[in-house]
Amino acid sequence: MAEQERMVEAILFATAEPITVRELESRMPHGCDPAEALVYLRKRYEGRGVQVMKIGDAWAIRTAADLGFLMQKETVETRKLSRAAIETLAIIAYHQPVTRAEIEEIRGVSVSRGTVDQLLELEWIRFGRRKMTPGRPVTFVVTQSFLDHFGLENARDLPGLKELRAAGLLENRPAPGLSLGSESEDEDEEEAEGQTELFED
Amino acid sequence: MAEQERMVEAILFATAEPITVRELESRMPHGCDPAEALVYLRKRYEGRGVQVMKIGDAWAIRTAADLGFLMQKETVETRKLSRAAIETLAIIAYHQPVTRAEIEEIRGVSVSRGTVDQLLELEWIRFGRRKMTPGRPVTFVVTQSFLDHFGLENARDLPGLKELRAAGLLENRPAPGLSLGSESEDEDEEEAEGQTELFED
Amino acid sequence: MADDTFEEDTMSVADRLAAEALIIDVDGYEGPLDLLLTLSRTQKVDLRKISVLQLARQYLAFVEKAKALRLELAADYLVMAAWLAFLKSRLLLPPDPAEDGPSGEELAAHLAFQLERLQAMRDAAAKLMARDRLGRDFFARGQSEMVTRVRKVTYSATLLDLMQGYARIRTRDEFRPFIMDRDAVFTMEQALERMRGLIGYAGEWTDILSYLPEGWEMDPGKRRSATAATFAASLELVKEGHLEIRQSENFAPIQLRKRDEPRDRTS
Repeated sequence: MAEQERMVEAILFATAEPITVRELESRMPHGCDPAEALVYLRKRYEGRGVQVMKIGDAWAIRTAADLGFLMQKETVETRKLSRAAIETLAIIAYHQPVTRAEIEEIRGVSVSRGTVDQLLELEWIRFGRRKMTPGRPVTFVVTQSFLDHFGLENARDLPGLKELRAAGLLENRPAPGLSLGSESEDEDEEEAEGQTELFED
Repeated sequence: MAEQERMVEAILFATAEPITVRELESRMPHGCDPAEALVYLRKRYEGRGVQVMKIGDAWAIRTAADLGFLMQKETVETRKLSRAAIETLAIIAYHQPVTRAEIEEIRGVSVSRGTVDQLLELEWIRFGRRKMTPGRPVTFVVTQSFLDHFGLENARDLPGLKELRAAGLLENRPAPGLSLGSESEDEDEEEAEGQTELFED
Repeated sequence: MADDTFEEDTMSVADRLAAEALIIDVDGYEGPLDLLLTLSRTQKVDLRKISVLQLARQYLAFVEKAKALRLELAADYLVMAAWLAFLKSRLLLPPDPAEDGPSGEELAAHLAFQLERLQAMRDAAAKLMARDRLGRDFFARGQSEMVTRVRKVTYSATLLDLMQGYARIRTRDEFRPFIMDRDAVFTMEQALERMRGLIGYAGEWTDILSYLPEGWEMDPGKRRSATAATFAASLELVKEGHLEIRQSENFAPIQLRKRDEPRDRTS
């Protein structure tokens, strides 16, 4: 196992991208158990300058967050996201899988194409399965890069998720009786579908 | 010092280039001693999957030399054996032990070195005894892995000409008057194969 | 209505200033819900305890002010104003038992829910963005090593390949020059030749299918080819005046008969 731990260590150190257990397995000699080796390795790096982090179903080594001040040189300037983009991202993360119409219902305004495109381009969101509702609208979900960027092990670790759920704020509660702007909804869904087609090619 | 070691570890991990002690010093808080921290850090990584290495007068973390093989990804591709190789193999199987000159006589074309090498590499043929004829030429025979691959108990299990004919693998066509040069043969048959494919659709 | 005016008059100077500041910022709002959320903050209570009636009044006052200042309000602000006016009336009037549909309370509760949810999402977004982030607070490996791809090729061949290969060599003496392997094609020339030999016996109307060559009836590919060739050959023979051909209706059997006297060219 010590040897397998060394191998996992070497592979994780060598790449910037998170690596899945399956990929580790395929690169290590036959019969290795990278999942177990990862448990040991993660423990070994506890409290050190770099950490073994789980990101979705993949693993990566990242510097400890408290040492960020040493890294001004490595800091990458990310494009500032608009408020609309940030809110849309949060809604997708907390409500996923979520349709464009649902995002619009929560924000109370239509979601511009540019906002979604920006998040797709950052690879923080991607298309999920279509909803089994009329029109079969496409949904959005967050990606592994999103988890990686925000240092989340999985989407269940989102801050305050439990409280929001307990407060019923993540429920999809339809408006009683008359629904506001139901005509525009259809249009939006069509637009969303148009986009998927673009992306599915 | 433990804290300084953490800092050096994080910086070495995150920088794109090997980094000098002077540079480390300039990035760490005032009064740190990166040279000493490096000594500890280097020791800590002794025998691990990655090593703290000195490159010129700079420092970097690198994969342990014995784990270099992990940095390769193997992809397996299956290809069909060339016609020349199949024919050569068939002749060896049916006529073993057989010399290169004999193979060439049967095939009517010279056998390229590459073809024989390929079959040797696949371990489907090996050298047999030398023939007791002038020049004592080397012979080829098929191997156990050949038998394993083709599901044969021994080479005598190969179907004979009669059986091939019965199986429709040999077609009896009246010999045409003119006999074409053996070099152009390959071309023609290949074309014929191409044509059949067109018509079988 | 009198109630409204009264309320507006009791607005403090600070509230009025705040309301005016809101109007000046109207472009800064992301739609009516965003504006409502901002207005609700002036109530200085927990969103769950918000007075939707009061909020509706605030919003309607806002729209009135915007009108007075001749500010162009987008259509959705006006739609919301109309809806809030309706909501207000539902909340104030005693419920009409004859009327169905959701009660004013239900509508108000849903609006409160929407506001609370939007606020919750904003808080969540802020928390998310405040997290330690890759490339800002923590970092990935700087010198990633290239993973080289090693391509391993395995060759495959089957016993059939082998036997066919051997068969190919052993039949080399019987080598034939290249001809197209069109086993399943019956040519019109072949059909013509066959028909010429047979039409002498066709005194009565006979189905064209009975002229198909032997051994070509079963395999669909062969049958198709033979049928087409036989039909083309028949037409040719009709043209030459040796045959008569008829078909009672679409897709009915096509029948042939020998033509004894030479055909009248003018017909």
